[in-house]
Amino acid sequence: MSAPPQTVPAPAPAAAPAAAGGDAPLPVVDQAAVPFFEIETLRAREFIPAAKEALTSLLKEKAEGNVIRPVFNWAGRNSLFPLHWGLACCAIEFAAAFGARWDAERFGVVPRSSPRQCDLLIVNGTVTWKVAHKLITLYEQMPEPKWAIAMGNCATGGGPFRTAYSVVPGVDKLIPVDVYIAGCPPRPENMLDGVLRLEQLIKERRD
Amino acid sequence: MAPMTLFSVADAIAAALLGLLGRLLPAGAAHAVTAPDVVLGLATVVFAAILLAASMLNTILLIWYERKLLGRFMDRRGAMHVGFAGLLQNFADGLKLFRKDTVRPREADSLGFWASPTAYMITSLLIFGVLPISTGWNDGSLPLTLLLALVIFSFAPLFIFLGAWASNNKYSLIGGMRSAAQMIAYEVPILLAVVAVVVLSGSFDLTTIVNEQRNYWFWAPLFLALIVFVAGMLAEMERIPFDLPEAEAELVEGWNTEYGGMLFAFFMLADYLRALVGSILVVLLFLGGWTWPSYVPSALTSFPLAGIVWFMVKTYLVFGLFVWVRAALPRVRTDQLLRLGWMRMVPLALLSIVLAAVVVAARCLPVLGCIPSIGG
Amino acid sequence: MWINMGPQHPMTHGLWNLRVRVEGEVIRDVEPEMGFLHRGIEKISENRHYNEVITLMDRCCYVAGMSWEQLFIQASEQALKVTPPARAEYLRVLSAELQRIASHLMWYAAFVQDLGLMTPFLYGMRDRDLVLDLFQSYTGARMTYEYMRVGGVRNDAPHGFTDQCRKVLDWLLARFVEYDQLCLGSTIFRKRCDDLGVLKAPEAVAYGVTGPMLRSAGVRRDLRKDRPYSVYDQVEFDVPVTDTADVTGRYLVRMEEMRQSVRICRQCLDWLDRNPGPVLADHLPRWLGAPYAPVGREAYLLKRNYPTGLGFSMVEEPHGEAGAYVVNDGGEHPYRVKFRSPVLINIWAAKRYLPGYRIADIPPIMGSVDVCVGECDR
Amino acid sequence: MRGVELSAALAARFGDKFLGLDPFPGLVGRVRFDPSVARALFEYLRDEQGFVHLTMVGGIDWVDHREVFYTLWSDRDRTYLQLSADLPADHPTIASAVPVWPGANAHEREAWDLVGIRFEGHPDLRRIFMPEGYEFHPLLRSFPIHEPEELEVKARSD
Repeated sequence: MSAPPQTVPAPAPAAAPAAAGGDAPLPVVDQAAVPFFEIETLRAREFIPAAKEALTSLLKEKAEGNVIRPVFNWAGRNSLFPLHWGLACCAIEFAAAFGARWDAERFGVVPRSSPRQCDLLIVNGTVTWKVAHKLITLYEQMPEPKWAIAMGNCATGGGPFRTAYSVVPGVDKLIPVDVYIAGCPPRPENMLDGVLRLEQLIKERRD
Repeated sequence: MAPMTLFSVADAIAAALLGLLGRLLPAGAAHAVTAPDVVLGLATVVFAAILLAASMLNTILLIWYERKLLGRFMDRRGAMHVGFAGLLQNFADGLKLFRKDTVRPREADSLGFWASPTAYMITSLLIFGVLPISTGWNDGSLPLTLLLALVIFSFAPLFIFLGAWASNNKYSLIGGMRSAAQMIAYEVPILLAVVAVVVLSGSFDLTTIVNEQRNYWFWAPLFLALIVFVAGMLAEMERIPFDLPEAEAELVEGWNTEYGGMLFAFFMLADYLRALVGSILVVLLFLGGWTWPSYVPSALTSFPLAGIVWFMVKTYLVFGLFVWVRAALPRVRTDQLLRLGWMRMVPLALLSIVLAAVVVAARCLPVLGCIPSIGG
Repeated sequence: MWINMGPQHPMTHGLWNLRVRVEGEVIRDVEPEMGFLHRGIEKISENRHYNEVITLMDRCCYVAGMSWEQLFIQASEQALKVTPPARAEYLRVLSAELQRIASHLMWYAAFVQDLGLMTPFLYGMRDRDLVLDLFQSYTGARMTYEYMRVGGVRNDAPHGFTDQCRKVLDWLLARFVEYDQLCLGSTIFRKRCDDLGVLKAPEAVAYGVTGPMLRSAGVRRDLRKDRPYSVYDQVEFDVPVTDTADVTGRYLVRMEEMRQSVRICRQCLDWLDRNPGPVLADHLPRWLGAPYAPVGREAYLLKRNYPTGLGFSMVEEPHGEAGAYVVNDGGEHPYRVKFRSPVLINIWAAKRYLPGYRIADIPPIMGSVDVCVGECDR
Repeated sequence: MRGVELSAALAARFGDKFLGLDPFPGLVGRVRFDPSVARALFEYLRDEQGFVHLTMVGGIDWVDHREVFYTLWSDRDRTYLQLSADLPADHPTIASAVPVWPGANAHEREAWDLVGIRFEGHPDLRRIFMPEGYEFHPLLRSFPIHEPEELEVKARSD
């Protein structure tokens, strides 16, 4: 196409037999060559995709990077709901972190019992092979975006039970883990520190 | 001068907006734009938007209020670090849930699964259209607002049960069945308690009911009805002594076990919307709405929007009572709950109707007229 | 309809699965499924030194670590023929009783949460933290202490510990009153818990149920009285018993046990104030404290003079009667260690005490059992 | 004292199937018996000697044979008694104690799971701790214990 079309171009002669067959091809418009302000010259069927593209490109470049992403990132990192699941010793300290002295709810960390409503799987204890597939199921039941914390030595690498025949030596063999917390068991403030480090990780995320 | 209602405010805003638009357009188009029908249509939209914004904002504030209050009851501090004193915590929760993936279990029924939270949310919001918050909130052109509010309020078990059934989860199903049984059982005492109020005030219109309370609030003569109504509302709102449908200990999350993301946020918000409606109804029916006792110095009552402020203070105090109950009481069992509803609450409500009738009769007899009559 | 309650369920307080067959909301049959936390502690113990097993004991029952340390240490001392000094025994009893208070507070928190009571859960956790602070002051850890040793305890209590301990005990006694007001004072609590989960004495004995569950059924059995180990015969306390055999009875028994534990602790503190002394036995087999087994000729010599024997110990643990059976064949590791877990048996009797009640009753009933899956699955 | 009486009573009742009563500090003693009389011995001890409570059941793998031991508690005498029987390693079978003490159910499932002792007459002898379909009895001496890295190295070299 040599020049920008000022009017609707007539169908090319070669296309006439096809038009008689009721299957007229749309006139081809090189949209890259059309200036934005000449949009009313296009037909209505082409207006919608053009406008959509213009809007999305505007949003993508300006709003998404500067507004939408930071806002949702802020929301996501400030309201991490862990799954209410106690595995072993660390579960007691996990519970203590929600007690009166440490009060994890200060940071918006509220345990939920249903994996569908959780963002965070805190593996607080020894994982055995018998419970491994249930752990994976729970992790998969959580909707995206989701994170996992391996709390304590057992979840990190088997801990004192790593030589046992029934223990998974490290939960990262089963699910992707974002933050590891050392300790046997970690103290509640240690666990909260892990959660805050995860928040930092989410903040620095670029995707 | 006609009382300024919320709708007249919306009308004025719509007219102003359209007038502005009309000035930009050619004359013929401006005439079309400022036609009364168009103004009325835009006014309705503006009205709905104001209501939506106000109710949602209040609900989110209510959740924050509950979290802080519960924290204090429990010797801790509640949300603190997101925003000033955790005020932005609920916004963060909401935005996060908005962004989250919404998973529908494979075996779940698609239509029911999506429709029920939406319908639950919509019906809960709809009630705010008929609740007067202050004098002249609506102008009395709708005479049966109380009835309408209660009817919309009682739609909920239908949608809860629909969602629970559609989830295809055993916990959800049991929770949904409990919810339906509980709400139906407590509809009756609530309505009977409301009948007592209606007998005393002689009207189904909430504005009239509040205006009838200018001289004395209804909680004094109708104390029994107040107890029945509050207990019934606790059951309808599914708050803690009666929160069996979402009993965390036995049914994981109750009927919203399978819901996550935005649909769960809808359920959660609608729950608190209903809690707000419940508190507002208690204030309207028994605590004198936007009126204040006569001994309150006029400095406290004469500032602009005093009615709304007083109303919200009362509402939040009533909701604080609900939170207190939540912090202090354990959960009852299904059969105990139903027995309480049918065997205790219904007779009490009936008794309160009789009491209301006695009060009305006493008002008619000048000899026994110890209670000041209404309207001189 | 079969319902799986677990392994991820708020009711379980750990990793186990309760399969329930219900008709409507009424329970017809239950089937506990265990083993999700089976960590092979008995097998690991066979490959460790006696003092290294203590590490596992803390993790075995993570809410009552001290009691399980005491259990294993007593069995090992019997197998190895070692006698600890008296001060160590008093410190052990003090630790075990403080542990009983901490464990019962943990139980209280979990139990009331099952009933929907939110506030007492936090109160229980808050007061438990005070007891854990005491532990921290002389063992250095909140939950996993590794405090007891074969032949005594690791270290003495620090200066000023007894006064601080008395203060905490006074505070706790005042709090117990509040707990009772929050629970027994509530009509809903009584309505929900009375005549719930009834397990009468003959069935309880037949099923081997022990601890507060058995005492709530009217059987006055407490190993601390019946078969006094350590220095329990030198302290005064009562064994609380009720005959209702229901959830309220278990609640009452546990609350009273906490008060009795405070009484025992005070007597131990008085004794500790009066009697300073060593806390570790002088004549220990040489390698007991060694991180690695001696090698070569020394090992052979030690082995020759080393006693063989069997050790058997039963301890009244917060959950019930825990037992340990240690076989010492003269090696540096125990040949076989077998533990008896009270919780496993108490859960197993659910087939008797759950059917007939409703789904809503499962959390309070199982809460009143006081489940600790760590010791149950080992 | 009690041990002497019990020893005499058991010898009179079970003859040469009763193999002796060893002293055990803190307990009545340790009764060794032939596994063929297990059921009769349990009933006798419960009904006539007052050992109403079964405390624990466990097994020991002595490589050449396996031992099964029971601990009983008597409410009457406030004391424990231990029973012990040797079973052949290739066919470790003994009568179940569940009909006598219902509480033995979980104990015996545990002993079957971990040590591989088969209890005849047990209503539901399945694994309790290890998952269904697990092939080994982990507390046998022939079951090795590894560092996880060793296993990985081994798997890689295989």
